[in-house]
Amino acid sequence: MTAMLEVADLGHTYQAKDGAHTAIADLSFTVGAGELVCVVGPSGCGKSTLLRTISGLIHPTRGEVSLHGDRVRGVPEDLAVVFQDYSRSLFPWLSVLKNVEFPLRRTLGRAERRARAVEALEWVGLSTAYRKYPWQLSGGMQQRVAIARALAYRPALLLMDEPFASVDAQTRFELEDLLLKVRTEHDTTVLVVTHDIDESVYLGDRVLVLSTSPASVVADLKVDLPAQRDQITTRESEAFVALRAEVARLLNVGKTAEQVAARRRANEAQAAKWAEAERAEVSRVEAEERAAT
Amino acid sequence: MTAMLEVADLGHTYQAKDGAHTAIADLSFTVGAGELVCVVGPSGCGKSTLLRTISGLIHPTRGEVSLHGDRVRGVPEDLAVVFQDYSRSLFPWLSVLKNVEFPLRRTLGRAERRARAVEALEWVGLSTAYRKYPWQLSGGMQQRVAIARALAYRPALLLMDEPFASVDAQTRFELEDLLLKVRTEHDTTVLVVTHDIDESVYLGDRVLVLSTSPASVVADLKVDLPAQRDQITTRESEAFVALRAEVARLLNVGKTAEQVAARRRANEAQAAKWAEAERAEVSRVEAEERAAT
Amino acid sequence: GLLGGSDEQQPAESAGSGKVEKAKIKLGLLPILDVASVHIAIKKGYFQEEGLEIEPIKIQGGAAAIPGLIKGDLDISFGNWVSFMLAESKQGAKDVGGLKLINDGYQTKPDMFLILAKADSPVKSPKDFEGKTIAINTFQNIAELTAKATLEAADVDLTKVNFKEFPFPDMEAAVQNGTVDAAFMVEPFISRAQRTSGQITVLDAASGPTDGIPIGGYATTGKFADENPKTVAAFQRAMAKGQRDAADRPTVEPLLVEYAGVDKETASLVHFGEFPTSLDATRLQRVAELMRTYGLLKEEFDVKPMLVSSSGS
Amino acid sequence: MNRFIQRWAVFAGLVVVWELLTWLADDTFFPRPTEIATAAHALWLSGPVEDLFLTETVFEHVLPSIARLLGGWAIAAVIGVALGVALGRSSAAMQFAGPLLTFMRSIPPPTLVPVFLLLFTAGTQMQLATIVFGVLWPILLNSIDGARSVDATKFDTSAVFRIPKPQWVLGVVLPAASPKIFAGLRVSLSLALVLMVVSELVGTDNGIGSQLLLAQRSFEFPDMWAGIILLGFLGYAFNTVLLSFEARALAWQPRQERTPATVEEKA
Amino acid sequence: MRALTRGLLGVAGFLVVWELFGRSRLVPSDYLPPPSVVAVELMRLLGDEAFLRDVVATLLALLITVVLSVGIAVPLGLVLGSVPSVRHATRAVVEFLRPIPSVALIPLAIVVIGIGPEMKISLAVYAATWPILFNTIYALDELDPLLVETARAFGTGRVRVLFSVALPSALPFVFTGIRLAATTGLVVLVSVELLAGGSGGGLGNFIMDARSGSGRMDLVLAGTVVAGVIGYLLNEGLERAQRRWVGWSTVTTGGRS
Ligand SMILES: Nc1ncnc2c1ncn2[C@@H]1O[C@H](COP(=O)(O)OP(=O)(O)OP(=O)(O)O)[C@@H](O)[C@H]1O
Ligand SMILES: Nc1ncnc2c1ncn2[C@@H]1O[C@H](COP(=O)(O)OP(=O)(O)OP(=O)(O)O)[C@@H](O)[C@H]1O
Ligand SMILES: [Mg+2]
Ligand SMILES: [Mg+2]
Repeated sequence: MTAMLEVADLGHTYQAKDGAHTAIADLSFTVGAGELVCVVGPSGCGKSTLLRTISGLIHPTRGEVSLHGDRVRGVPEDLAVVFQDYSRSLFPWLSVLKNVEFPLRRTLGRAERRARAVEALEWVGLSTAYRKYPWQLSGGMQQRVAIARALAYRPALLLMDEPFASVDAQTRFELEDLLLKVRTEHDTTVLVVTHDIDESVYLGDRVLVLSTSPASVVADLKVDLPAQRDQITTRESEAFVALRAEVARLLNVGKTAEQVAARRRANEAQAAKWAEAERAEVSRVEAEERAAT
Repeated sequence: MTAMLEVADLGHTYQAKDGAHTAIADLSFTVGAGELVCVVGPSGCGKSTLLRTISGLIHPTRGEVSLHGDRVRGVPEDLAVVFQDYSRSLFPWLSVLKNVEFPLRRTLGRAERRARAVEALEWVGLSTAYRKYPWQLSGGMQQRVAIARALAYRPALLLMDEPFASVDAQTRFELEDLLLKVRTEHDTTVLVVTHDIDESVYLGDRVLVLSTSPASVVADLKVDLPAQRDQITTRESEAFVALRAEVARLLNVGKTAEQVAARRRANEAQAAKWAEAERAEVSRVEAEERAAT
Repeated sequence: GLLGGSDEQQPAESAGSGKVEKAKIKLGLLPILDVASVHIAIKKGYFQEEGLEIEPIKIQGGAAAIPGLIKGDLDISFGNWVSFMLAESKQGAKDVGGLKLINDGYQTKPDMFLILAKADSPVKSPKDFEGKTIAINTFQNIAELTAKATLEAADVDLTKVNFKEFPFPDMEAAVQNGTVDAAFMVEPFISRAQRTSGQITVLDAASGPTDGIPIGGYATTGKFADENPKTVAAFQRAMAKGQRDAADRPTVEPLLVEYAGVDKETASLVHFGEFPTSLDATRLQRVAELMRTYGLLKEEFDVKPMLVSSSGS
Repeated sequence: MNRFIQRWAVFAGLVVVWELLTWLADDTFFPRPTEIATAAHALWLSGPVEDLFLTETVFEHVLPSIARLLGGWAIAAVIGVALGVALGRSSAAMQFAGPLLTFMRSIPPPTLVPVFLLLFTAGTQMQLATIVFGVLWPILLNSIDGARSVDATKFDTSAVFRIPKPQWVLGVVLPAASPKIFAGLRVSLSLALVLMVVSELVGTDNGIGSQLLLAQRSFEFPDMWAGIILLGFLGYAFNTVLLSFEARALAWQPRQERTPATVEEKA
Repeated sequence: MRALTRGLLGVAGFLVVWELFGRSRLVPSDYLPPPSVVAVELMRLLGDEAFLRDVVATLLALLITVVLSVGIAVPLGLVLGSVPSVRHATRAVVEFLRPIPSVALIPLAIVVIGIGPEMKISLAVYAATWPILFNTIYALDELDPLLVETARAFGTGRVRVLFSVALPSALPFVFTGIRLAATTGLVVLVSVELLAGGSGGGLGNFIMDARSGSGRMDLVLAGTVVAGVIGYLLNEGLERAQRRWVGWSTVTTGGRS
């Protein structure tokens, strides 16, 4: 596979009145064409910032991002993004269907646009909500509209920021499989930010583990699972279980032994308290019952 | 335990220009004082609507909600909500600290307010972001601010709508434990909407499984796990595994056998395609390598 | 059209169209008594006899008259002498050959410019004005000039008198509710103030030094006068007849009701001024002198070059 | 510094063009900027040293006008924001008062002079009334709009935490509406200058506006233009002050880094 | 319907106060005739052709004013609101121009434009442009950056972002500006008609005649009421258009309390 996306020595510092904040320290990695890479990392470490720099929405303060060997300056062609804050990224004045059609207006005729949008909405299970407005949808439905919009656009590079955070487990599985299907069919390169370790292993060709803020690459794991995956068999496979344990371990790398120990102590103290509370509760209830009879 | 919250024959229909939409069909359940109940259900089934009716923000079109035996008409006293749309529920003109302090101004003096807010922010791991504004935070950090605000308020009834959707796995565990700790210490009654089946079992005294839209109660499972829970041992226990399988099964109840079969067929077709694609890719790469050497 | 703008249409060929350069005259008029003569002349066909067709254009206040003339939207306009002379002294119309005065229009008679006070006002005589406030329609115009001249003649210290600007229609109320102590009014406001509020006269500002002072008349631009000498002459001839007829009260009174919207009762009470039939430089020079005295003109001003006297009548 | 040059370069350029045009046209109604500057200097800045070179006219006409204008604007701001927030948050109040307010909004202040004469004493009181009546509307309408457009989730959040009314209004509605309120305040501040002139049409003997009109009637066009320039200058100055307040009050708004213009290919 | 009755109640309340005030001995009824008197006069005027011509003249001028000022201010606002450098460069000029009182410029306007309806329309457009312009600029400032980022990420060009993201999102507030501009325009039109006259005719002219000729306050107030009604109807029409086109804005925002 050829390198489609190359991130080299990337760093970004947000300027604020009360001092700068470095969100990304030093990131380097490449993504091959057609690859699906999952990015995991602690909350606030700089994942969304990374996606923003790749999509050219902010200019990194250090290093560079290249697509097909060209340095990214503005927003590259053929890119789609599912933003973490999906509800704010939908246009409130457009119906669901129009929202999905929106990015297609530039390139496609009316009929084709409509067909694509309808198809994408069907994929995400929203065939009945075409005419509704975003504010008439539940959180999960809004998120699926955002996903449908990105898929209908058929981008060469698809960036997704926690795309399945607000949908239920069942739907999530379906959407994961959908994503896998779509990217194979259209040979899309995909970068998915996720918090779900299982998901990162299930979806990814590779998993990129980031450190706590400011983000740097802790590990770049190759997922050695067969390309055709299945929610049940894949997740039960030994390789899968081993990988997910590895990712979980890597995510804790930043933590010191002390922190882990402290947590364990706190848990034990907690447990003692709960036990006591439980005992108290039991005797209270017993007393009540005795009083009642 | 006495019934703190009682939902009886609840139904809600949203009126829209192009026809009404029934979000909740017929819900009845009770929550005892100090109980922690998790609500799971498919995306768009009406969970957020349920929380809205309980918090008195919308008047259900049918049935009623009672707190301590009194019918809920307006917003009840001593209630806190973590909204699903956390980023919109933060006040952009207030710093993080002020956001957390905001609901406390009514009841507490300046010093105590500050102490409470600082404590709550520490709980959620945001001790360094006091002075920042919400838009300077990552998605997960914003969500934690919303959680901190609700916890600092020390409500008698706490409603949470997918409160941990945007934080990483590790933080999520910590927040789950935090929630358990806080509710024990302050004897808070908690209702958590979640999409994570594991989480619902881990957190809940009971798990309420809702059907697809319009929502009705499919099952009301008692979680028979010891009150003191631990991320590792609890999740590994047999009872836990059995319960989560049960919840997963119940969530699929709505689906017909046909739907499930269809999915399986699609998966198989997909697998065949992928295999082919993989083969093609392999031979392409081999060809390339041959050409290179 | 519906917007109310002037419809540009060629004037109908009228009897004497061979004689005048421009048959259709856009004439700026104020909705006040001073222009009664024009309405008489139109009504009686004096303009038509001269081959002129008058398109009256209603302007409010003097503000529009001179700019209207300069822009050419008005061919001839009524206006007060003070404004015309001020504009000329400041060379306001130099691009269009200056302003030319072609017809006298209106001139004071006793009881026309009155300073009125409330019936029960402590102001009884001109001397009482010291330390008091008088409403006046516009500063630095004929009203202020005549008021000052007559007050001075009555031995009043002008530095102790305040003037405030009020439009004529609001003066009665302003006097009545004590906002000002007295007001300089003209007809028909005088008659109405006397009739409805019983306000009383303290001073006649058109007496003594200002008796028979010219108020206003008709002007055009030098350019128009040069290009249309016959038209101007024809206009002057028609106006002369109108002015003459305007002296006849029964002719004028019903017209007031018609074009100025004055009610019949007030119309029967108003005091008319003089409608002079000839343009006289000496008389107009009095206005210039007054302006000079009270600082409106910085240097000597000779009105004679402004006049286009009627050639053959 | 760069911005400063950027801002004033265009301005200076226009003044130069104006000078050239008026020099070519040589029209009494449109004097050259240099003549205007001379007139302005004579009118206002040729006073004695102990008064900072300000002339009598400044104390007699300019300062009282400014006081009235700021007073009127401040009154309108208080009424407009208070009423606007109330009407914006209460649909019943809006239904009762809406048509009446629209009706009043459409009434030209000059036609109300007789009515004002009955209600207020002429002079300062009436002028204030005229200014308030004229500049109230942009503030009121924008405040209504701002108060109405508080995001639904923020409304729900406040309701859930049972935020008391005063805190809700001051702590949520006002901040949320403040960008729109500021838009109204800025429109109405320069409108206040216009209405200051209008208010000096009737019942006055002093003020920038009455001086301006007097100059106009006496064909002292350089003086009149000097008056207009003074209004422009005052407008600019007040606006700058208001903007600095605004910058502080709206400091919480996400920084410009991500607004439409900057999200652009620099290529 | 309920909104309508409430609105009528509000107006009725105002009329009652006015009637009582007018009938009280506090003021001479000549100065402030009560609404009952004005209403009678108004009914008579509605049958008067000359009056109706005046009303139509003002109404047409107003419509032209609104269309022109929207046409000028919205594009200008989009440019100024989205290109900070242009905004900086023009700020001094704009802030200098805004406080110029159109009513005081009537003579200059006549010299340049003439005495016809064009003059009053120009002055009205000048005054009506500012509220739309400023509301457009401020609405763009408030635009959610994420919406723009979304559109940009999908390769939407700058111009299209302006027209299909920034403009729709700003539209509700722009509409408020237009409503404001409509009444401002009306006020300036009537004022200019009143102060300058000219060949335009119009409601202001009618009011001035009623005032100066016979001091008929009842006619003046009847004319004023008509101005108010014109303003109300125009506002109502605009509000209806607003509800229709940007109805989404009222539902994404918080309920009433
Ligand atoms: N506009 C901004 N100005 C200043 N700091 C910012 C801004 N946006 C983000 N940050 C900071 O940059 C860091 C990284 O933010 P980012 O949104 O990239 O995190 P993230 O990895 O996406 O986290 P999460 O998983 O919680 O969404 C955070 O500490 C945040 O506070
Ligand atoms: N304001 C509204 N107007 C009309 N319909 C609405 C409105 N809000 C929600 N709905 C509809 O009601 C149903 C339930 O919505 P709700 O937000 O309660 O779902 P949810 O269970 O919270 O889903 P999710 O898990 O995706 O957040 C959805 O089908 C949605 O389309
Ligand atoms: Mg993020
Ligand atoms: Mg929801």
